[in-house]
Formats: sequence, C-alpha cells, structure tokens
Amino acid sequence: PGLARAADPVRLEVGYIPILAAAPLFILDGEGWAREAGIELKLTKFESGPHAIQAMAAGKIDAMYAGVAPVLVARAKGADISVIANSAVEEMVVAGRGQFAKALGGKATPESFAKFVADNGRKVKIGTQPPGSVPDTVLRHWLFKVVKVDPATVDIISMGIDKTQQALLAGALDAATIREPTVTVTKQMDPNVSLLATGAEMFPNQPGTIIAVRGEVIKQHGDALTKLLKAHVRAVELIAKDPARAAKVANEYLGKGLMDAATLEAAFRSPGSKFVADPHGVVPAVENMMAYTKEIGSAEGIIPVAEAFDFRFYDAAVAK
Amino acid sequence: MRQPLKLHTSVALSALGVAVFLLAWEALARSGVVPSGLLPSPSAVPAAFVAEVRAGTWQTMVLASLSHYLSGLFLGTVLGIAFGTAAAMWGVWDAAQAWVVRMLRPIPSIAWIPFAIIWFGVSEAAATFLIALTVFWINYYATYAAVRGVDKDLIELGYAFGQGGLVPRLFKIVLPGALPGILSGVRAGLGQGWMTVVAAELFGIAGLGSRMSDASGLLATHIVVLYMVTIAALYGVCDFLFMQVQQRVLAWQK
Amino acid sequence: MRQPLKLHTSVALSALGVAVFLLAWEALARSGVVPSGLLPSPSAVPAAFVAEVRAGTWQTMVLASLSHYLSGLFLGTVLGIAFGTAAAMWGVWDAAQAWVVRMLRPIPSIAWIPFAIIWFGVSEAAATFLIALTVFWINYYATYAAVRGVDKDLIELGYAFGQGGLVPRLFKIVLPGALPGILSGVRAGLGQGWMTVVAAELFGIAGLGSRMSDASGLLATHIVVLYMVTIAALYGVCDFLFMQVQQRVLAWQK
Amino acid sequence: MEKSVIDLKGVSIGYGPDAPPVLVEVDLSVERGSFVAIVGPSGVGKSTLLRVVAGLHKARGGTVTIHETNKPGHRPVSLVFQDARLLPWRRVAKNVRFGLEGLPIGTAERDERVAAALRLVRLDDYGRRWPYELSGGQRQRVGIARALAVDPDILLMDEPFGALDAITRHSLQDELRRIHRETGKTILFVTHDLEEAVHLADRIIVLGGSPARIVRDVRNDPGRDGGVFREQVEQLRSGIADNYSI
Amino acid sequence: MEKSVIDLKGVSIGYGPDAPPVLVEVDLSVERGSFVAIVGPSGVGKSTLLRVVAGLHKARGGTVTIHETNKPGHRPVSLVFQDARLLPWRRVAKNVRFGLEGLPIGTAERDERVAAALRLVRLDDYGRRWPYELSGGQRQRVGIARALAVDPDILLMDEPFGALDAITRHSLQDELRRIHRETGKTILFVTHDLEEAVHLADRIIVLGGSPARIVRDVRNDPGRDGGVFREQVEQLRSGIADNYSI
Ligand SMILES: Nc1ncnc2c1ncn2[C@@H]1O[C@H](COP(=O)(O)OP(=O)(O)OP(=O)(O)O)[C@@H](O)[C@H]1O
Ligand SMILES: Nc1ncnc2c1ncn2[C@@H]1O[C@H](COP(=O)(O)OP(=O)(O)OP(=O)(O)O)[C@@H](O)[C@H]1O
Ligand SMILES: [Mg+2]
Ligand SMILES: [Mg+2]
Repeated sequence: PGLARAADPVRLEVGYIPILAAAPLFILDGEGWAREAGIELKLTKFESGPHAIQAMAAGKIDAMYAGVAPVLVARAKGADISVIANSAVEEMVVAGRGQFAKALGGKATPESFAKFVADNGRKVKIGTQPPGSVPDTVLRHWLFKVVKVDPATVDIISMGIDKTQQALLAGALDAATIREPTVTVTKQMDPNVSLLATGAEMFPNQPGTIIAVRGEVIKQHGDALTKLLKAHVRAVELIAKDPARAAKVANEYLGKGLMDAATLEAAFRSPGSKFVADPHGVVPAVENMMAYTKEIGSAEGIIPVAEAFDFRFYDAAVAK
Repeated sequence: MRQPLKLHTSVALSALGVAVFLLAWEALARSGVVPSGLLPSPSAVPAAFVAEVRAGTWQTMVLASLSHYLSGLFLGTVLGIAFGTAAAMWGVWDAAQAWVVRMLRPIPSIAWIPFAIIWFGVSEAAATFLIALTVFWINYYATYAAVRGVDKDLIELGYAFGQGGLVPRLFKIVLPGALPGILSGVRAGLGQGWMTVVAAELFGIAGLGSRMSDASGLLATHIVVLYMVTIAALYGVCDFLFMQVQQRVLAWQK
Repeated sequence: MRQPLKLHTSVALSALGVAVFLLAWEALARSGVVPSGLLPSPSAVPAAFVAEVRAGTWQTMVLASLSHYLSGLFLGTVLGIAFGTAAAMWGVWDAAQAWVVRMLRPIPSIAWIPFAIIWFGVSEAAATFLIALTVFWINYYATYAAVRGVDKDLIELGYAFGQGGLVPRLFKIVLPGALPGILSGVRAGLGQGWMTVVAAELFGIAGLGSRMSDASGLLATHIVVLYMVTIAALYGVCDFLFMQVQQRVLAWQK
Repeated sequence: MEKSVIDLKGVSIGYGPDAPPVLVEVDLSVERGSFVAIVGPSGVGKSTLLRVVAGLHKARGGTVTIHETNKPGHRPVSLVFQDARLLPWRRVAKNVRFGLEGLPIGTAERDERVAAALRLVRLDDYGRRWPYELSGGQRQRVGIARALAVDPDILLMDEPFGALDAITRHSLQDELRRIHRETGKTILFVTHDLEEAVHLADRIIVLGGSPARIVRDVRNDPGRDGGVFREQVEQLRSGIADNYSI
Repeated sequence: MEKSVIDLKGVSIGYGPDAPPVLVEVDLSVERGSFVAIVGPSGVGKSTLLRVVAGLHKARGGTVTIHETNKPGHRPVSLVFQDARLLPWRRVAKNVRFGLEGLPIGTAERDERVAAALRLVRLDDYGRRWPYELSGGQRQRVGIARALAVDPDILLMDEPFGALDAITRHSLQDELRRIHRETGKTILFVTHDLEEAVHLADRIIVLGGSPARIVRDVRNDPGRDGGVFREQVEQLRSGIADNYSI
C-alpha cells in the first residue's frame, strides 16, 4: 500500500475504415504505444466514412481515421468535428485490365482511348465512387485535365468500393480507381491488371485519409490527443523505416488471415502508399480539389477548409 | 369478429397515424440528438423534391428503379410461386432440392453481386436479378406452406370429378386453395422488393437506390430522405392497390 | 395427393441433390468461365476452414453472429407476430397504422444503419436491431394474412362456448387457427435473418458477416466462400430442426 | 306459470345490410324447462334463429332477451352446430373439454365430465383421435358431447342427430329425454325429422314462408306412440307443406 | 343376368399402415342398373367403402374392379360426399359446373345442364351465391346437383338427404327414383334412414361388426307402403342391432 496509482487512462473510441491508410492506427495500438501514453483505445471498424461520421456526430466515437471529404461535409452540416492530423495522401490509383490495359501500353493518351473505342465499338468503362467523392473527383481530374481524353470516349460508373474491385476482376470494367492494399492483391490475383496512373499523377498531393476528432474531445482531452499524435507520427515513421514490421502489426487488424504479411508489406512499399502525418500540406490540396469539384459541377458551394483543421496537437506533438 | 370500418373512419385514422408519425420524426430531428444536418426532418423533403425534379434526376431515377423493381418483382414472384408449388407437390423433387435450397437461401444479396456482375455485367439485368432473388425466396416459402396446407378433402373432390389430372388439379384446386397464402407471400415480396432496390443498385446501376447511396456517401441526407419518402410513396401505392385486388380475389372468404 | 417418402429415399435424394449442386459448382469454377479469383471451387473450402479454425477466427465469428442472429430472430419474430395479430384483429389499429407501415416497410436495412448507430452505437444491439427489422416485416405480413384467414365459424364457436373473450379467443382460436400461416412466416424469417446478418455487420460489428465483407474487400474469396458455406450450414440446421418441430406442431393437419 | 327464459319480440333477422330479411316478426317466448322443436323447410332460417338466440348473430330489429342463470361450473347456454364444427387442432377429448375451460372446476372434475360426455355419445375410445380421423356421425357426436359437457341451462341443438343411424339416434334421443327430465334444461331442438320432433318435444314450432315467420306453434305430448303420434306428425307435415317455399 | 359393374373381392380397407382395418372380407358385386342402399351404424365404414369404390382410397387387400363405360359428355362415376364439400372459391353454379369442365360438351349445353341440376334441387335462384351464404341443407343440395350434372353411369351417394326436411327430401327421393328408372344408372346409396333405404333401393346391404363386414345383403322391392314396408324395415333394424358395435 501507499503506492500512488497512475492517473486513470483516457479512454478514446476510434473509428476506422479497413484500408491501408489507417495503418498508423493499427501500429500505434498494436505496438502498445497508445497504452504507454496513458490512452486506452477502443477501435471500431466502419464500412464507410459516412457511417463513421454519423456515429461521431451522435457522440458514439471520439476520433476516426477517415477520408477528408465527408468530414468537411459533416462540418458544413453542423457537426462539431475537426481534423488534427493527416495519415496518408495520394491513395487512389487507376488500375486497368485486359484489352484496355494492353491498348494503353502503360501510357494513357487521348489517342489510345479513342483507338480503344474505335477497336471495340464501345466506350471505356471506368468504375469509381459517386460524383462528389474524392475518387471521382481525382479520376475526372486525371482524365480530363491530365490526359485530356475526349469525354465521349469514357463511361464513368459509380459504385461502392468493394464492388469496384469485383467488377474490375470480373471484367465488367476496363479500369477503376482502387487503393492499397487491394491494388497489390488485385495485381497478384490477375496479372492482366496494371497500374495506369499513380495518385500523384492523378492529382498532385491528392488528399486522403486524415484523423478527425470530436469537438468535445478536443476540449477535454487535449493532452491525450497530443500524445496520440506523437504515437501516430512514430507509426508513420515506422512504416517508412521498417515496412516489414509495420506489415506484421497491421496484418493483425487489416487482413488477419485474409492476406499474408508479405502482401501487406508489398502494399506498403508500392507507389500507392504515401504516409504523411503533417496536416499543414493538406489544406491547399483540399482547396485545389474543392475548386476542381466546383468547376465540374459535382458540388455546389465551397466549404471553408482551413477552419476545419486544428494544427495545435500536431504541432505540439512534433515540437521538441 | 371484426367489423369492417366505414371508409371515412379508416381514412381519417390513417391520416392521423401518418400525422403522428411525421410529427414524431420532426420532433426527433429537431431535438438535437444529432446535428440536424445529419438527420433531416420531413419538412426538408419538399425543397429537396423541387430541386431534384427541376434537375430531372427524380423522374429519371424513379423510372429506372420502377423498371428494375417491376421486372424483378414479376420474375421473382412467378418463379417463387412455381418452384414453391413444385416442391410442395412432388415429394421426390422436394427431397432432391431441400438441401440445395437450404444452401442457397441464406446467401445475402450482397454476396450475389459478384455473380450478378459476372453474368449480366453492370446492367439493368443484374439489378433485376438481385431484386428477383429476394422476392423469389419469400414467395417460394409462402407458396410451399400454402400448397402443403390445401385441404386434402378438396383434392379428393377433384379426383372424384375427373379433375385429378395435374393441370386441373393444379389450377382448379391447389392454386385457388393456396391463394390466400400465396397472396400473403406476394404482398410481403412487394415490400421486400423495394428494400432490395437499394442493394441491387449499389454497383453502378442508376436508380433511386444508387442515388440514395450516392447521396448518403456524401452525407447529403436531405436527398436520402427524399428518396426514402419516394420509395415509401411508391410502395404505399403498390401495396394499397394490391390490397384492393386481393380483397376482390378473395371475396369468397367470409 | 402426395405420398410421404421413405426416410432413406428422401435422405438419398437430398444427398444426390447436394452432390449435383457441388459438382456443378466445382465444374463452373474450374471451367474458367468465371475468373477463378472471384469464384473459388468448393474444394477450396476445407483448407480455408482449417486455417480459420486454427486461428480461432471461425469460432469467434460463428458465436458472435449466432448471438446477433438468434436475438434478432427472436425479437423480430415475436414482435412481428404480435403486431401482425393486433393489426389483423383490431380494425381501428389496423387503419391507424396502415400507412405508417407502408412508409416504413420499404426502407432498406442500409438506410436504417445510421439510425441503428445513433440509437445503439456501434454495438451488438445495433446488429440485432437490423436483423430483427427484416424478420419483423416478414412475420408481420404472414401473421396478418393468416389471422385474417382464420375460419370465422371457429371464432363463432368460441363465442358459443364462452371463449369469446380476448385472451381465450386469441390463444384458443385465432392463433392456433393461424398457426400454419404464422409458421410459414417464421420459416421465411429464419432465412431472411441470415441474409441480413451480413448487412447488419457491415459497420464494424464482428461476426460472420463482417468477416465476409472484409474478405470480400480484400478479394480473399476462398474465405468468403467458407463463410457462405458456414452460413448455409447453420441455416440448414436451423431450417431442418424447424421443419421437424413444425411437423409435430401441425400434426392435426391431414 | 313458469317464467320464460327466452323472449323474442318482433324480431327480424337478415344477413348483410342490403339483403332481404330471412326471418320477420318472430315472437317467441320459451318457458324454463321446456323442450321446443323447431321444424321447417331447408333454408327457411332455423339455424339462423338458433344463432340469434345464442347471441352469435345480431337481430336486425325487435328485442331478444335471454334470462340466463349463472350457476358456477356450468355455461348458461351451449350449442350443437349443424356442421360439427370441431377445432381441427384439438384431439377429440380436448374438443369436448373446450367449453369447460375457464369454468371454475378442478381438473379431476373436468376430465370426469369430458369422459362422461364421450361415454354418453359412445365415443369412449376416441378421445385421442384427431377430428379428421372420425366418420361424419362420430364428428357430430363429438359436437353433442361438447355441448352436453358444459351442462348448460339452455341447450340449443341444430339437427344434432342428422347424420346418425337409427339405433345410435334412438339411444341418444332417449339420453336426451332423460337429461331433460332430470336436469330441467330448456332445450331448443332444430330437426328436419317430424317423427323426432313429435317423439321428443313438448312444443313444436313450424317456420315457413318467405321471408319466414312462425306459421304454427303447437303443444305436443312427447313419447307417445301409434295413432296420436301419426296424427300429430301428419298434421305438422301439412302445416309445413302449406307454407312451403324456398 | 346383367353384367356387374362393381366387383369387390375379399377387400379389406384401413387407414394408415398400422391401424387395424375398418372393413374386412368385403365381397360385393353390383349389377348394372341396380339401386343398392348401404346401411349400418355410425362409424362402421360406409363412407370408407364408397370412397374405395370411387377410387379415392386404396384397399389394403383384395381386388376392386369397376367396369366403367365411357360415354362422351358423361363421367363414369360421380359422388355425393357426406359433407357437402363445395369449393369455397366458386359460386354455387360454378361448383355445380365443376364436374362438367373437361367434358367434351359446348358451353351452352354445360350451362343448360348446370341450370337443370340446380332446378332439380330447387336452388334455381342461388347460382350466384358463395357457398358460405347457404344453409346446411342448401349446401348439401348443391353437392347433389354437382353429382347429377355429370350424368354418371355409377352414382355414389353418401347420406345425400341427411340434412333435408321431410318435404324436400321426399321430392328429391322421387326425383332420384325417376332418374334411376329413366337412365338406368347404377346407384350406391348410403343412408342412416332405414325407411329411406326400403323406399328406394332394390337391394340393401347392411354393414356391421368390428372390423366391419357385410352382415346382411337383402333384395328389396322399392316403393311399397304399409305392412310389407314396415316389416322389411323392422327386419333390417334388428339385423343392424344384432351386429351393433362401435
Ligand atoms: N382418416 C382416418 N384415419 C383414421 N381413421 C379413420 C379415418 N377416417 C375414418 N376413420 C375411421 O374409420 C371408421 C369408418 O369411418 P366411415 O367414415 O367410413 O364411417 P361411416 O360408416 O361413414 O360412419 P357415419 O355414418 O358416421 O358417417 C370410423 O370408425 C372412423 O373413426
Ligand atoms: N352468410 C349468409 N349470407 C347470406 N345468406 C345466408 C347466409 N347464411 C344463410 N343464409 C341464407 O339464410 C337462409 C336461412 O339459412 P339457415 O341456415 O338459417 O337455414 P336452415 O333453416 O337452417 O336450413 P337447413 O335446414 O338447410 O339447415 C337461407 O336461405 C340461406 O341461404
Ligand atoms: Mg340449418
Ligand atoms: Mg360416413
């Protein structure tokens, strides 16, 4: 007796979507770094960002690793949510298969699209997520701004993330926007699948997955958030330094028994993975993207971006 | 046991029920449990409706979904009744299919989607297939039970009057006798079909469902609610008409 | 009309049916019509099964899903029968709820997910809620039709012998008389419940469904198929047992 | 003068609000303990009248009064339906028990009364059968047993012996007379058999016409044989024939 | 000697594979054009026997031969069930039409035959009613009309007049005798009414015992009255009483 007990750990419920971009969360939990920092994490998986946001708006989770777009929308609708750090950027890539991939021969040009249409008598079918979503926006940017293909030669089909992969493998699509780790998995399963464009080619600094936190939590557990971000930064560094180790830990969460660690490691090493913890660079990228969204008419207003970001905790975490 | 209500009483009661429901919803939406942007109130619907109709989206989506729905419903209902009847009538066929059915039955629409894509591509037919599938099961089981429950005395009557052959037995005794049960299955399928429209349109086939899931992906909840109300209205009309027809068809029931 | 088959005949036929089905599947998978990545052959299942059981995942997932399934099934069935009976028996209540039901009925599980999250958080209760919901509708409609179809003469009989009060009428005449129809609804719900397990576990609640959707997201189709077969087996057992019970309970039917 | 237990005054009865009435201007007052037979052509409204007395069908006009006495362990009224109307999901014994459920009697007495009623209709060994395993006459006898088991004050019987062979019928007629004598029940007995009516009842009511009304209401001295019996039967027959329609 | 149309040899009949048989050692050969009444106590197996002759139930042992003649526009056999057994989803006229469907006759003739059959049972105005809108006796008469409409060679009737009042019953008995005389149908007629059997049939078969068998098989001269009639009835009654069981 007489031994002072450590302060009760802060409990944080963190939501995530089972994608590679959430890997830092898995690492900081799996390696026990959060516990060391006095934070007791409870991880909750969501199938999609909007569901996670709804849970957060209803106060059911405290933080989440999710796409930046739905967070901004939710803020605009009155949800008290802020972005405190970044996790990954430039996630989405374009993968093609079969005839179309061959026709392009590794280099997408307006001519190769036109030729494909002429040869096959149909438009190029590209699968992505609904209009207004990040994947759709960056795909359109790549097609019409970067490659500058004739809109009449492509048919953009919007569907769920899972469905995109399945439709691609089933041959119902010629190309699709997908992200790691499924890029690696898909390529392993079907050698006909090849990468047509990296995230950076599609949209420089393409915004991706961020960490968002409920306003309430920011007020009450600011310290804990700083500590969490320290662990997050450490996890991002680990991925860069030791992908094998990172893969081993993340595999427990992401692909437990569904994928081997080697595949995951390959995914970490692929050009589709770019982990960046610093949120500062994200703001202009998001603003650029918003502008483009407005330009193609898939969003009505410009949502103020900068005020959605709260850099304090990140800055505190990397100071010193 | 149950007196039929006067028409105007029942209309008034229905209106009252709907009003109470809408008020409760509005109250919940405004209570602030959830930011109102994320749980829109019914009063947000009219504005969304006007916007969508102006853009022409609403009409297109309704027509597209109606066509998936109606063809899926038709296929699923007809096949479900046919297979249910066959299984209920022939012991051999019943035994042979019983466990295959048990294997296929619990497979969710979502798991069928890859097959739908493979067989039909990203096409209307794939959506129809998925809707037909759910509707099929409901009708299959309802018909099976209804046919098994047909009064054996009436079947005997058929044999006694030269109507024991397959066709007359089926169409003059078994199906009319099973009709109340079959129609109850059809009615349940009517609703299940709409419930499945969304899942069936998850993979790039345009319609109410895809519009809804797109909107929900972008947290455009007022649009989600608009289409939910649209589906409710479409279903309500289907179901109401069906009940009227059913009442006619089953007039022989006391 | 239909002779009951000998037990061993029916078992043999069932086995034959399943064998034909599995062979057809294996053939389809090997034919290369379907990309092998999307449709593994049934022979891939045992290996996947061993791996998942070794890892302990299979057992955990089965138990988790069974608990969602059973509680959802129970709730949905009981409430569905209760509300269906109430609506069928009281004209006033029927009229008041008719259009509210029409509004709620077609709303797909996916659209209920946000509400489930808001009301129950990301918890087992939310999954149970979603399963209960689908099961509810099926039982509601089956019960409604079955109760409306109860022979009015028997209800009159109840009044003639002092069993016209609500409780005896309900439990001695209406429910037994509607039982065949109600049980057919329960049986349909049995399958629908499993179909919904996947949708109900889409948002982070562990179980067969979430495992399946994870696996499908990572294109680990052999795992998907393993869990599909698991669900099929679980459902098959449920349904088989239910049929046995049903046969007992309905022994009074000729 | 005995008090009447059933009082119909100017009663008219019909099915559906728009259809023409089946029975009109029925005035009938039945004394306690009497045995009333109701005869008339098929479709005239005998069953309908019984259903109104039993409270199962509402009269369109006029007043229906039943003076029930409430003895514990008995039902005031019970009814033998023209079709046996057994509950298909109850075995025979449970069907007979149906009316006893809810009465304040012990299980032993209940079972005893069920057994006694089944014995009375000679179906002692059939208690565990399902209704569908019975012959037409057996089914009808179960219906009779069910009505007798509750030991009612007023017993309404709608052609209870219609499907029975002569011997079973006579033995049940005798039982019924014995029960009537011993317990003083009021019995309303629909039959299409005039001999049966004359043999059993102390009052015979003839329905006839369209819409139907009471066309004859005669006192009768039951249990007689030979000439007087024949005469009474013939008189009734002509009474029915005069008003035969439908 | 007329050729027999129905031949049962050593037939035994039962329900379910394990239950004791209902009827055993039934040897019965019915000549073309004869009118056979079958009597016996309730539950003895009369309906069961009729169902076997109609081919609706399989005998457990023995041989059943029916010599059907196939005249176009007629059914070889038809049956009046003890319960009326109407199809609830068909109106009365359509129920009567049931047996005519599939016969190679024109619509006009079909409708004519339906109308005639309904006229015969005095239900001309009831063609558009639902079965549930009929009285018990009316329902039974629809069943009779349905069986007569197909103008069968062999007519099997299971207590067809059981629920009818005396007058309707007599008029239908007369009609049946006329039809029998004029068309030479073979009629098997189950009844619980010995007078009716003696009045109508030229041969009376008594079933009795447990398991039941044919205990008496007597020739009868139908249509007589008075002493001989009484005598015959009394003789039968005692024949039944001797073998009364069940
Ligand atoms: N489905 C059945 N299962 C078992 N036993 C049955 C079945 N149907 C009838 N029985 C029995 O067979 C016997 C003969 O029945 P059947 O209906 O032939 O009698 P019946 O002579 O027509 O009597 P009734 O005059 O009462 O109509 C009866 O004892 C009856 O209980
Ligand atoms: N539910 C009904 N709807 C309409 N009419 C009906 C209904 N039930 C009976 N009827 C008619 O009412 C009249 C009287 O029927 P009821 O059953 O009282 O006759 P009944 O005297 O008992 O005849 P039976 O001796 O044939 O049983 C009949 O003409 C019948 O057609
Ligand atoms: Mg009657
Ligand atoms: Mg019989």
